[in-house]
Amino acid sequence: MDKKIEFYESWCKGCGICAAFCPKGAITMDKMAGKPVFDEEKCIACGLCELRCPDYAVIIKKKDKE
Amino acid sequence: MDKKIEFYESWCKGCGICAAFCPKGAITMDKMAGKPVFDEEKCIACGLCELRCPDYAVIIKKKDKE
Amino acid sequence: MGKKRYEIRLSGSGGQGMILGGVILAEAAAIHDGINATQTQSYGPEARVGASKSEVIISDGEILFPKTSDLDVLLCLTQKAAQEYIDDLKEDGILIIDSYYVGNVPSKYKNIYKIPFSQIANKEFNTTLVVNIIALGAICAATGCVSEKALFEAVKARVPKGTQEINEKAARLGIKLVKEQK
Amino acid sequence: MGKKRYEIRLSGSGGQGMILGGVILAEAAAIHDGINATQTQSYGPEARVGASKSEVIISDGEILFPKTSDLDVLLCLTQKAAQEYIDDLKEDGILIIDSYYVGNVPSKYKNIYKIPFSQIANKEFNTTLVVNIIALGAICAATGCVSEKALFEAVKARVPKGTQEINEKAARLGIKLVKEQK
Amino acid sequence: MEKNVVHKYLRKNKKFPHIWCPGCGHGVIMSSMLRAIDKQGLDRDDVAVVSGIGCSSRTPTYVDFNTIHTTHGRALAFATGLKLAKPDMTVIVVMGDGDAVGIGGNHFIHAARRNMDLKVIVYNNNIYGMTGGQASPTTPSGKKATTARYGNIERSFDICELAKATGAVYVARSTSYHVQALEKYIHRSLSKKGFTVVEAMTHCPTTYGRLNKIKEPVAGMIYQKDHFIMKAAWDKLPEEKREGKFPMGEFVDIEKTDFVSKYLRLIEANKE
Amino acid sequence: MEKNVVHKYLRKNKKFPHIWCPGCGHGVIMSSMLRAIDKQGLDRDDVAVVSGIGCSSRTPTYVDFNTIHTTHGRALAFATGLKLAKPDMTVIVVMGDGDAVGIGGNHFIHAARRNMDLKVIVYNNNIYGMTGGQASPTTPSGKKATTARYGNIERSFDICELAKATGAVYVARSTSYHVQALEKYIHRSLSKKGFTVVEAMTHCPTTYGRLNKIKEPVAGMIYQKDHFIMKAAWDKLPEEKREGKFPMGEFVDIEKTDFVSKYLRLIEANKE
Amino acid sequence: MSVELPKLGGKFIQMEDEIGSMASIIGASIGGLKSMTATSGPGISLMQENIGYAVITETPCLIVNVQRGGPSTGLPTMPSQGDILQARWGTHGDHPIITIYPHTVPEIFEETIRSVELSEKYRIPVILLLDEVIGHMREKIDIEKVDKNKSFKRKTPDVPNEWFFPYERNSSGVPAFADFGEGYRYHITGLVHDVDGFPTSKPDQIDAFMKRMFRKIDDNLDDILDWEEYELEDSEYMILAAGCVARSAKQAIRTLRDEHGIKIGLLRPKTIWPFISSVLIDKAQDKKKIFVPEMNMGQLLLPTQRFASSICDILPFNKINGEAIYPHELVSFIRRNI
Amino acid sequence: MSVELPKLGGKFIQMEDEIGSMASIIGASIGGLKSMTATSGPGISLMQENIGYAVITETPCLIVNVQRGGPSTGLPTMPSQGDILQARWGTHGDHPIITIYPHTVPEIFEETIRSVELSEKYRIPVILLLDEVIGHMREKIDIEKVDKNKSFKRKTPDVPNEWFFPYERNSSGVPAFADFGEGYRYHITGLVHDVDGFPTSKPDQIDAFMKRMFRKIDDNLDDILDWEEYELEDSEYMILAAGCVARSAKQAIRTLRDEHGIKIGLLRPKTIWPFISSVLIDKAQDKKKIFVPEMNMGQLLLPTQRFASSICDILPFNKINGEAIYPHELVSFIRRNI
Ligand SMILES: Cc1ncc(C[n+]2csc(CCOP(=O)(O)OP(=O)(O)O)c2C)c(N)n1
Ligand SMILES: Cc1ncc(C[n+]2csc(CCOP(=O)(O)OP(=O)(O)O)c2C)c(N)n1
Ligand code: SF4
Ligand code: SF4
Ligand code: SF4
Ligand code: SF4
Ligand code: SF4
Ligand code: SF4
Ligand SMILES: [Mg+2]
Ligand SMILES: [Mg+2]
Repeated sequence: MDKKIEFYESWCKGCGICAAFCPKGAITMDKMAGKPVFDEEKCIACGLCELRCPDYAVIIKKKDKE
Repeated sequence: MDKKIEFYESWCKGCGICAAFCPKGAITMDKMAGKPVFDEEKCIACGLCELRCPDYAVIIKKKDKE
Repeated sequence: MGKKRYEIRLSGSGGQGMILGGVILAEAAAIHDGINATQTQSYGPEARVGASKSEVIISDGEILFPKTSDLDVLLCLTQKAAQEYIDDLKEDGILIIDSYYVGNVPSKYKNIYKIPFSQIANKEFNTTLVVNIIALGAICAATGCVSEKALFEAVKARVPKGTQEINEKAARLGIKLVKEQK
Repeated sequence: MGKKRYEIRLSGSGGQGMILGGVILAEAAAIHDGINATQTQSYGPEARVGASKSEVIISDGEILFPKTSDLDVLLCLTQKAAQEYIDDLKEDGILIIDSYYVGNVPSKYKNIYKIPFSQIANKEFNTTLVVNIIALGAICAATGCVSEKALFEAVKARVPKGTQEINEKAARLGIKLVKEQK
Repeated sequence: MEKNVVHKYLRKNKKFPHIWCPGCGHGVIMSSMLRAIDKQGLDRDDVAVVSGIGCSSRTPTYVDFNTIHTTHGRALAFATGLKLAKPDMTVIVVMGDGDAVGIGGNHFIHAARRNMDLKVIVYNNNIYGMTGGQASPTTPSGKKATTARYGNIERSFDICELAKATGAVYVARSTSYHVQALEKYIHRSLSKKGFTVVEAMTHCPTTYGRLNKIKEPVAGMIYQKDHFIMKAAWDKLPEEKREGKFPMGEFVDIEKTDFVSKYLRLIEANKE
Repeated sequence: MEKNVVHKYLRKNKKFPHIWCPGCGHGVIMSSMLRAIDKQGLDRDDVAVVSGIGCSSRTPTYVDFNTIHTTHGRALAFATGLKLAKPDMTVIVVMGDGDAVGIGGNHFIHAARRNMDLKVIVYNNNIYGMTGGQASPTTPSGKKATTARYGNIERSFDICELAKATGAVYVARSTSYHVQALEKYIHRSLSKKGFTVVEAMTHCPTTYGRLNKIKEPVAGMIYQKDHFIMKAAWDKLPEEKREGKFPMGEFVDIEKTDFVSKYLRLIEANKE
Repeated sequence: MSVELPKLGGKFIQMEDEIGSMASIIGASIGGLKSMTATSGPGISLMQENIGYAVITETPCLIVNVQRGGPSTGLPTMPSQGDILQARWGTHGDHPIITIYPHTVPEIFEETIRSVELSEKYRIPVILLLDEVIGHMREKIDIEKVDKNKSFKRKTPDVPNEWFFPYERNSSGVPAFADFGEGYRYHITGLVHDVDGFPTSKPDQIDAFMKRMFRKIDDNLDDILDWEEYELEDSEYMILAAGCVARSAKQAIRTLRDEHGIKIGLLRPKTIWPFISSVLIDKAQDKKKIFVPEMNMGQLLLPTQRFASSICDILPFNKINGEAIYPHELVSFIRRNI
Repeated sequence: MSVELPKLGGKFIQMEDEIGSMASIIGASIGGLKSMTATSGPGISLMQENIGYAVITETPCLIVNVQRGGPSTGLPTMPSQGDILQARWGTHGDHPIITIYPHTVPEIFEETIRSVELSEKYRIPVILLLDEVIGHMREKIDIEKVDKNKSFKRKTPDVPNEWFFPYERNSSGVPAFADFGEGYRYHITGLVHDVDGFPTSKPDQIDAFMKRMFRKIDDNLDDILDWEEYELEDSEYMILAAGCVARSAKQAIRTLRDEHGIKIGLLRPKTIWPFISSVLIDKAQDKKKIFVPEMNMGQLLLPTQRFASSICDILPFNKINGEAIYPHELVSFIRRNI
């Protein structure tokens, strides 16, 4: 699926919620930086990380929809 | 039945409740004076007038109980 | 009227319409006679059981202090009211009492009208509801503090529709009763 | 100490234990060294996200004004804290920074201790929880505002049971690190 | 010796008759309370009667216990402090409907939630009596009040439901007409530990009655007789027949540890 | 153009990230609300967001509507006045649990009773978050708070039950974990007229979490995932298995005329 | 109100308590309506928190307080002037406020209109303080004399949304008020805020905000203050009194002048807060003594002493027994003390 | 408190709001306990109604108010002295009250004890007013210095039940307090009451009650008032300040004396209500100027002007930007103005 993951690092507070609940394990937390790292390959654009991010720092765009 | 009806006129405000709910019709209201008049004969000492008087102006004593 | 300031108190028991009476009297003066008047009354829970009173001050000048202190006229419809308030009446003031309920009054008062208002009301109108209006007629006649015309108009404006005629009659009766005693 | 009034601010991010650090420092002075000290901190929601600070004033005289105005010592564990607070430090004041996080500092300050507190804490103790205690050691050694003995006692009295030994070690390490730079 | 149980508990240094209007149901509720207290056999030194402000709240003035006439709506909060100070005292809280669930609604639901061991008696006349007849939260929809001249457009609270929903351990309703049941429920509540509520429906000839054409005290009581139905019968009543009728009886009677008992245990466990 | 619906409604003149702690559930609730508003297709000039005081009550600052940050516990009373003045405005009231049913409990039950057309969203973190963790009326028994260090000895309120008992026309509960259901319920409430309540359970790592050993945001959400059960399943659950679990879903969904509509009719009928 | 308002399309609601009443009139004002509430005694204490909210958010509204005697439940329906200083200082935190104190029923009518006007004009809650004596009295109002065409609309923004600052610092000190729903989506908060309406903790912004809040009142005293001078022209002595006590004072002055030849007059503040300090200072100059009769233990006395004690002697006359002050009491007190 | 009180057998309860907190401490006090509550900002406004109840029922209790900036929500956790006059006048109806204002942490400790003592002794609520600066500060307390054996029991009745008048007019002006449950079954009400505790509307009884309520405080100013004089002996100038501003003032005085040779001292009321008027009048006599620095727009200034404006010049220094007053600001203000 064609998708785009937008991540606004300066809004992210590194809580780890996106990573914990990604159904595909497409997000891992960079321990040192305290920020998520997205694996575009694994991501299925379900949008759950966007929905649950308390800081609106992730946007998942499905390209096919546009 | 031996009984005694005590009535404290100065506490009575003449509301008519005692008379209205006496099961034996033993109480009538004196219209001019605005106070109840008790008919000892009819009274069965059920005590309801005492229970319902909002001004504690009636006491029914059953003599046999004393 | 010949007086600048006239202090009137109507007193009786709760339910005798003393407050409405005061309002009508004040309106007769202020609206219909075009002079000045104030009306006050006591409030609070105590007002419900004990004596009820209503005070009216009428003046052709400005009314400064709005409470009564030396009554020119006192109306008492019950003994309780008489006991409570009689001391506030000036020695040369006018006392109007319901002679059926009010017994003794201090002998110093000379201008007394004794009228059995409730009994008359019951007899003439078959209701005590108009006692206050008869009393207003009496006050009007006894004092001249408001004109008869103003009183009738004020009564008409305040009493429930349909009772205007009987109330005007009641007022007229009050006037007559006083004139008879004058 | 040679100074009557000594103003110290500990700053870092929320969760780095700046407040506890301030309390320990103040208690070291007031209880264990027997001189005077006050400790204040900022509260409010803002304190939770932004920079967190704690202020201690130590004096062998009476402490009158209890807020800092001219800092004698400033500890900064984050760049954000440094940015926010550095201007409050006197020109001849002592600046202690976490050299891993805090980059540039104004050149006018000459008395600077640069220590990578978090990294050292991680390396030596395998936790960053003791960063504040290492920093207290550093402040103690850099300024002499409290005695080493008082500091150890104050640390022991405040940290959770079972962690007293490791915290004393942390304090000693802080002292050592500064002495090496002196 | 006093002539009857009610006279026994009336204050000797107060002038009677009391201040309530002729035929006001409040007097009936007060005597029911006194008989219940007598039946429970409490030492009057160990009884406090706490009220808010309103006609109903004149009760404490007349009864020979430790009495407090507090501020409007806050009786339960005062009573909470008193109960904490005197865990063994029986603290009865009498309130009007406005007092209890109007301005005082928050204290009501929280005292219930906490299960404070307070014995609440709500004198419910469906109106603000003392201040001349403003609508209260229990004024039925459509009924009149000085602040609802066109008929009340608000839904009204069922105090018993509210008490039940928020945690009371005993909830019952009776009326000034059903005076024997009233006495029984109050007595029952006095014998329970925890937050108890007896809703005593009372007729108010002067304000509610005057505004809603039930002017005579007797008419008020007849209304109660005709419109209040025992819970058992009520439960069987088909929905369409319930209109205009109200259930009475005991609605809740459960056991739960009260706040102060829990607190005393906490003290016991942590005392130094 | 904004990147997504949430960003679309964020205030451009406010600095982000917001003030809430890292991982705080409040941010999730706010975005659910924004998506629901968007779905409902409201003109943002016709939307007001009114709050009390607390962490949750910081919401109005961030969203691009007509917003009011009122006093602690009083949001519903302010909103009531606003709604009377602007009957056509959608007035959303966001409150913390302390705000809504602690200090503000009386306004809550009365707004429900009156059926004021207000859309309530309670951010329930089971504690006073902003002031550092005092117990709230929803802190579960036994759990810790700064004012309940030995474990809370009070019973806690079920906000949905309270809303139901006092007259709300729509009542639902979801969590910051169950974010899709949350959005759905808020949307549903926006499309109803009358007093609606959505209780949004939110995890608070900083105070409730720290005191009750659920320090990590992720742990807070896992707790929600494990402990909240859809109503249908809950209803089938035997009593003994309910311990420690909570129902979520839609609890009330009824039709009743709201206060302002009734009032407008009253004006129509009596206008001179 | 509940009877009349619906007829005029107005709205009346009886809230669950006075806290809610105060909150709801603020909410209604934000929605663009003129709004008011009324209470007596305890209710006014409950309103204090939200009165402060109206002050800091600069939301116009009117609060009527018919004073009763005593603290707490006190003496319901008995007269007193116990809430004069509470009207000024009742809410926490330093703040300005306007309080108006009429002394006759027709004046209540006029001053209610003026109060609403001041409230809207300066975006500040106005307290209309009444005496029970007058609150429970009927008196003649010459409705013809009232200018019915007088109407005052609050100043609303005249710039597009994007350029609107809800708490701008303009020359008048009073920012325009955007009613909700008019397209200006802004934020209102009880926290100290900057010109954009958002909370601030920056000392210079706080200072600017707080100072403006005071300045908008201080700069407009000419418009806000009002008072009556009665027989003051040739007076050697002055009474300072407000509300119904001023009526007793006038009556007393009549007696003192007419029967005792004492040259005495009355200064009666109609606006009591802010206080008419400069008027007092001016009028006090040629007086021998100032008498301050009050139905309390001395409240208007305080600003009178503050501003005039270095000018002349000030004598309080206090009565707190639940009765009005009778003119004859004042007459004899004044005769004894000159 | 919630942690420590159970250990000592004391009771702590978190009420649903500040109205309830205030009510419950009164209830607890009636039950015989020493009781207190604490708040900051809005909470104190909510407590006002029941503070009045404590005054009129003469129930001892302690209210701690840590002031914050601004009216309403204002500036949480930022310092201000905005509630000084509210402490005096916050509740409706004329009334006396005691307010204590310490300036260091150890003094808070001592003054809390004194406040409770005064409250019990005079049967009056006492407000302990604190500055945020000091409320959120740690400072050394020499606990050894505190007299732990000092204990104060309220005066309880020493007559049998039948002869007990809960509000008797005795020579001290303070009637004995019968804790509930001790056999004195009496009535407590927020209505004005006579000696027997029952409501009255008789003018002479009202008058006697109200006057006694004021008299019990006025007659005991020697015991109630407390203040500190700092470097006042030889001073030509005087600062009048309370709370943490007094600490800035002391620091400023050090600088002014040591570096600029200005003879200046400080008068610091510890009891702020009732005001230390006679002390001020006395100390003001030989001063050239009095400076009144405050973190508000002028509140202590008012009584200062009232009592001393005919004696010497009074200069306010006001700061309301959420910051403390720095000593150097005072130094330069004073140097500019002498
Ligand atoms: C804070 C406050 N608000 C309002 C009042 C005025 N007030 C006195 S009694 C009352 C209502 C009484 O109604 P309710 O509690 O139902 O008692 P009732 O008189 O009907 O028995 C009100 C509003 C008050 N005393 N205090
Ligand atoms: C009248 C009043 N009392 C107390 C406070 C202090 N206060 C601010 S927020 C808050 C509690 C907030 O808890 P909650 O409503 O649950 O919101 P949360 O912060 O948890 O989201 C309190 C007690 C206040 N601002 N006003
Ligand atoms: S959920 Fe949001 S804030 Fe949290 S780590 Fe992921 S992107 Fe960052
Ligand atoms: S969109 Fe879904 S799959 Fe992709 S990263 Fe987010 S949660 Fe994982
Ligand atoms: S019920 Fe009592 S008060 Fe009423 S008429 Fe009978 S005796 Fe009198
Ligand atoms: S006791 Fe019974 S029967 Fe006798 S008068 Fe009373 S009510 Fe009637
Ligand atoms: S007003 Fe009603 S409730 Fe009050 S005393 Fe009169 S009848 Fe009873
Ligand atoms: S304290 Fe709790 S509720 Fe408040 S912002 Fe932090 S995590 Fe969220
Ligand atoms: Mg009622
Ligand atoms: Mg919360």
